[in-house]
Amino acid sequence: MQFKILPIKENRKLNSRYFVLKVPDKSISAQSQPGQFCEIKDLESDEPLLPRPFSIYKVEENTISFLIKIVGETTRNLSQKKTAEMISILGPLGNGFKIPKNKSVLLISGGIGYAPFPFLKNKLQKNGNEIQWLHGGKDKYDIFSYDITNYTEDGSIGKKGLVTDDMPFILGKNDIHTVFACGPNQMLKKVSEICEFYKVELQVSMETIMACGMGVCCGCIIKYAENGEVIYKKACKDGPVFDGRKVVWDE
Amino acid sequence: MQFKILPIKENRKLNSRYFVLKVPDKSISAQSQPGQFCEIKDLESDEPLLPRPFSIYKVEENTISFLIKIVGETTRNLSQKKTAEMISILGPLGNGFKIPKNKSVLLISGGIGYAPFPFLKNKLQKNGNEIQWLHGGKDKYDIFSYDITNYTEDGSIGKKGLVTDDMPFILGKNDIHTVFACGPNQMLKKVSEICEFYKVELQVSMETIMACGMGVCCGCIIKYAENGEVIYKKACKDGPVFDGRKVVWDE
Amino acid sequence: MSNLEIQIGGMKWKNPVTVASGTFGYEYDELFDLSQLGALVTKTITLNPKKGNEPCRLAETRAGLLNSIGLQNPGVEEFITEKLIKYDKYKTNLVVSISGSTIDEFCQIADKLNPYDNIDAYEINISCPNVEKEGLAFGVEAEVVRELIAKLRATTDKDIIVKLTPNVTKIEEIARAAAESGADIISLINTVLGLAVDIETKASRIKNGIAGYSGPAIKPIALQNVFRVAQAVDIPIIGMGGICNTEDALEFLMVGASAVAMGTANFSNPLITLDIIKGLEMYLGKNNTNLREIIGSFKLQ
Amino acid sequence: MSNLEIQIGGMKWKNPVTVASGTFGYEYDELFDLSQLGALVTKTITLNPKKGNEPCRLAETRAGLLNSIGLQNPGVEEFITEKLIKYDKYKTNLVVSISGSTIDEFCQIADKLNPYDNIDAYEINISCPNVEKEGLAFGVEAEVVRELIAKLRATTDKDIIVKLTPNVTKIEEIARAAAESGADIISLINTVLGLAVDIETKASRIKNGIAGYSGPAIKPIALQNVFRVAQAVDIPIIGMGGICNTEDALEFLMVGASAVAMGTANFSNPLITLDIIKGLEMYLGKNNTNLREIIGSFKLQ
Ligand SMILES: Cc1cc2nc3c(=O)[nH]c(=O)nc-3n(C[C@H](O)[C@H](O)[C@H](O)COP(=O)(O)OP(=O)(O)OC[C@H]3O[C@@H](n4cnc5c(N)ncnc54)[C@H](O)[C@@H]3O)c2cc1C
Ligand SMILES: Cc1cc2nc3c(=O)[nH]c(=O)nc-3n(C[C@H](O)[C@H](O)[C@H](O)COP(=O)(O)OP(=O)(O)OC[C@H]3O[C@@H](n4cnc5c(N)ncnc54)[C@H](O)[C@@H]3O)c2cc1C
Ligand SMILES: Cc1cc2nc3c(=O)[nH]c(=O)nc-3n(C[C@H](O)[C@H](O)[C@H](O)COP(=O)(O)O)c2cc1C
Ligand SMILES: Cc1cc2nc3c(=O)[nH]c(=O)nc-3n(C[C@H](O)[C@H](O)[C@H](O)COP(=O)(O)O)c2cc1C
Ligand code: FES
Ligand code: FES
Repeated sequence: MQFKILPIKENRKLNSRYFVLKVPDKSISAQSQPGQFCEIKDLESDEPLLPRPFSIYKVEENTISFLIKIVGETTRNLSQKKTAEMISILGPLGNGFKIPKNKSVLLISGGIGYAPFPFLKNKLQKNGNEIQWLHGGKDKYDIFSYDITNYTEDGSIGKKGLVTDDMPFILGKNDIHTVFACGPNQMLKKVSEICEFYKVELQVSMETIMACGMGVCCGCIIKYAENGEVIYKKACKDGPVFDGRKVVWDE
Repeated sequence: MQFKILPIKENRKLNSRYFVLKVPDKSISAQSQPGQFCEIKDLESDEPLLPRPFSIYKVEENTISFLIKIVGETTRNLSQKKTAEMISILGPLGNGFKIPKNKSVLLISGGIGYAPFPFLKNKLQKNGNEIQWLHGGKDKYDIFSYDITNYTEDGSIGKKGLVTDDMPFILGKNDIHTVFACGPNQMLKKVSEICEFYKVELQVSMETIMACGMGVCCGCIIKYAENGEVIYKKACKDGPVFDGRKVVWDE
Repeated sequence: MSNLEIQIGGMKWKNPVTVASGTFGYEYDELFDLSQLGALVTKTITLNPKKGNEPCRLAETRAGLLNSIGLQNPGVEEFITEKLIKYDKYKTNLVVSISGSTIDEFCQIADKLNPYDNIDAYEINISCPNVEKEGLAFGVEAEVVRELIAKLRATTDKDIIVKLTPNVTKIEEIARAAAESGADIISLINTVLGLAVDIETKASRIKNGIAGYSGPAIKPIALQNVFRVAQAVDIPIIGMGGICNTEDALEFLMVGASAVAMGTANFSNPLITLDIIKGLEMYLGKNNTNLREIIGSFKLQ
Repeated sequence: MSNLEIQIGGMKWKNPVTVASGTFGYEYDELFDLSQLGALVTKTITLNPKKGNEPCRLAETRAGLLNSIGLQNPGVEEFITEKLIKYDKYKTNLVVSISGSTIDEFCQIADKLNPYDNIDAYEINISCPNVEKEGLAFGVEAEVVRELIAKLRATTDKDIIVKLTPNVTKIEEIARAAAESGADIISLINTVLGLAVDIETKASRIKNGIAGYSGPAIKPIALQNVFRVAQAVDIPIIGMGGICNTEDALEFLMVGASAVAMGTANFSNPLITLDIIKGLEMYLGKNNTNLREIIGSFKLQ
């Protein structure tokens, strides 16, 4: 884990909703695993006070990048950052995905849940896994790649429907060892029900509001069922990747 | 008095310290007198909370403008405003200068104290007054015009010294009816002592921290001596122009 | 158009939006028709004229404002002869804020104001942190509040609004004392005690020392206090403290305020009260609801 | 280089900079050598393990943070076996923050920790707003504080730091009770009670309801309280509440704190403590002064 103040190397707008922030880095990347994240703070504005967690999207030679959705103040500010403006980065944080070897795996992403998967896919491939990837969104603006199976609610691209629609079929037909999922809680809950039914391992990446990002403040709790008891896990340290079948999905 | 949300028409940088902000306006200008001011707020940032008072610098056809010195957060933000960005303006506020007729008058300005005087000079001329104007600053960056007598502390432009250095001489030699002064408190205090000695009328424009700008909150008090008693005057409503010989100059 | 009308104490307000004492006056008349507000609240008036505190009286801090005006006002006599008449033309409720340093002073002021029918209510400012001995307001003790409000109640039929300070351990006790002794309405919060240091001069940025803290920074504190008071008493509440926009106002209504007041926000935007009236109207329309459903709709857990 | 060393209670600190309980742990070790701090303060430990409150536990507001962690901690036994040893390697003072819901609980914890020599002081957290009955901390009553500290004093020679809540009418009384009953040091402020409403769900943004408010928004409140306590007692003070930079730290030292602690600011910048140590050094050098001249140099008027 490192804390660095780095200049923006590239800020690429994908559409009105998403952008990719790239910063020069070797050392954080070198330590990073898919599913880990960094806490990023815009150094030009005092507010918000807290840095914000973003999954590591891509690790390339000499750079690390983040795929970001504009939802509030920090993400709006970051979307307007220009090359050479400074941000702070704390990371890598969290546990990251466990990578199986030579298995069939299924990736399910919804919206910005796409972010940690390119890095994950890379590692999965290196470990000889066979990968299917379903991605879903509201509309075409939520679609990032044509090389995967896309679903949109409005049918503007890919199949019309939810990313979970075909999951039972796929899990029923194929010998999937692990499902990896990232996206809105509702989607994750649905995915976990399906995986529970088909008794397939599930690794989900969870989102919560965080402060320290390193397991100190106990602010980022996820409810988790273990041995018939609900316990609290720290999303930033015990997670953000959890066994999706044990996460307690409140309404 | 009006409250308006207006786009920047022009933001002209004079040097690293000063800029002129111009907005389209007819109605505030139409009501304005020299020495009056407006409260301006940058609408793009929540902070500072309070708008800031700025003297009316120039009233031209269809525009009103402000000469601003960068000293803190608001002035820094305003200095970076681009054409068409919005600010709010409340004004005109305050009493303004009393304009004599067909007299000899002396203008003394220090640094940003220059701001209210171009508008004042205009009105003074229209009323047949004969005007001498001494302006002082730390260095050449505090100098705005070569048509007046300039003093700089470092001698980089004009006479080396303080703007008050030659005042006794001028007041002793000439039949000055009124002195108008605007600048740092130390300068105003000195000016008031000289005017007191020569028994010349003195109108000073005072600066204080303000909130409402319209006489409501009682936040902007100036200490004033009247009938042997120290009373409190509201800089925003009773001022900002006061009889400089009655202002109580705390250290 | 949604109906924003509320009944609060003995008054009918055309909307639940008013102003915080000391931050608003008829001077705003030049900018808009003050009759549009649910009520007008005057700056606090005392028995005798008050010169107020030495300047500097204001200091801005992050998301907040410190002030120590020291209740500068012309005293009740001049208020009656010079100011009261200026409020006559507004077709809305008039609340006169009053303060004293003894119970008797409060009663004397009320006695002088009672004959004026255009006054609908008194706001009893027992919370200004700047003038009472030890810097603490005398509104920090429930028993004193009880005695004060009972005495005032006996002098007047006008609505009595008791304005509470947040600078106490158990605000519920003060609120209950006010309600039980005859207050019609509670308003809160007054400013929070605060201090800012000028590290150059090693002195307070406010000449008088400790000051009153207001603005967005105190909003969570205000909401917390309004909620607790709403749980403790049955009389209506006017909520304030850092309200800057319609969403803020809704938070206060939800935790139990029947009306809201803007203070510091008037300085940032002198039309903020109108903006919030419009905002509330739009919110109610859009959500197809009414004020009664909103007020107190917050559930703690 | 300026000498930042201070004597505080029975401890020597290499500089007057520490961390606020609950916001910092040995996890920061990965980022810098924690031995550089004047002292380390642990998260609050209770007798038995505490699961803490239901999420959501955090909500950011303008210039502030609301939290309701609910003192989640493994309990004193596990703290001793698992955590205490991790602090061994740091060449600085170790302060263990402890809390209980009865006086006896506090004493039991101290009894268990007393044998460990690497603990230099206890910080007695009587101010956490989240766990005590009625939402009020039991540190709001001077008599209870007096009894608690007297009992604890009898059990230990380690320094006793009493951490005060600002959510009281007269903080001086609590501070005096602590000092008179044997506290060596006072620390303040703990969080201010606050609430934020999610207007969509009409529920608290923090699941547990009323929460603790920290960050820059509370700085004027903290300064005001530190100043008042510094006037009331002679024992040293550790000041905290919204400190974000060297200037903020200087404000606290000037109003009478002998040392400062950063809480929420650690989240914005995990190296903030080092930045402030460097900043203080530079300030003292530049102004050719020393800590003794700065501490308490503020004049109220
Ligand atoms: C481990 C982790 C990895 C993440 N990875 C990415 C990523 O790769 N790309 C990306 O765009 N976003 C990611 N997020 C979500 C991202 O952190 C939030 O979108 C961001 O914090 C919003 O900040 P803001 O200031 O723009 O919005 P705010 O104004 O703070 O919030 C806007 C809305 O988002 C909600 N929100 C705020 N913070 C979070 C949070 N941490 N988790 C969930 N909801 C939140 C708020 O409640 C509010 O409704 C991740 C979150 C976590 C915990
Ligand atoms: C009637 C009046 C007319 C003015 N006319 C002009 C003008 O034409 N051009 C111009 O550049 N400035 C003018 N000023 C001063 C201007 O208002 C301040 O420079 C401005 O408020 C600083 O805001 P800021 O946020 O940039 O700085 P801040 O960060 O608020 O303050 C920076 C420094 O300036 C001091 N300061 C803040 N506000 C004031 C104030 N109102 N008066 C004096 N000192 C203050 C602060 O104490 C601090 O030391 C005028 C002030 C008044 C009262
Ligand atoms: C400049 C100023 C003057 C004030 N004067 C008074 C007053 O005279 N009487 C009073 O009861 N409250 C007074 N207050 C407190 C406000 O009425 C209000 O309770 C407080 O500011 C919190 O609201 P806000 O955050 O919206 O400003 C004053 C506040 C400010 C900022
Ligand atoms: C997330 C969080 C957890 C905290 N936990 C504790 C705690 O366990 N014990 C305690 O005494 N104070 C706790 N506090 C209070 C801080 O120690 C500190 O008193 C307060 O936050 C004010 O300082 P700040 O504004 O610098 O954060 C906590 C504060 C925060 C923000
Ligand atoms: S964010 Fe602090 S423990 Fe997870
Ligand atoms: S600024 Fe409010 S009275 Fe002058």
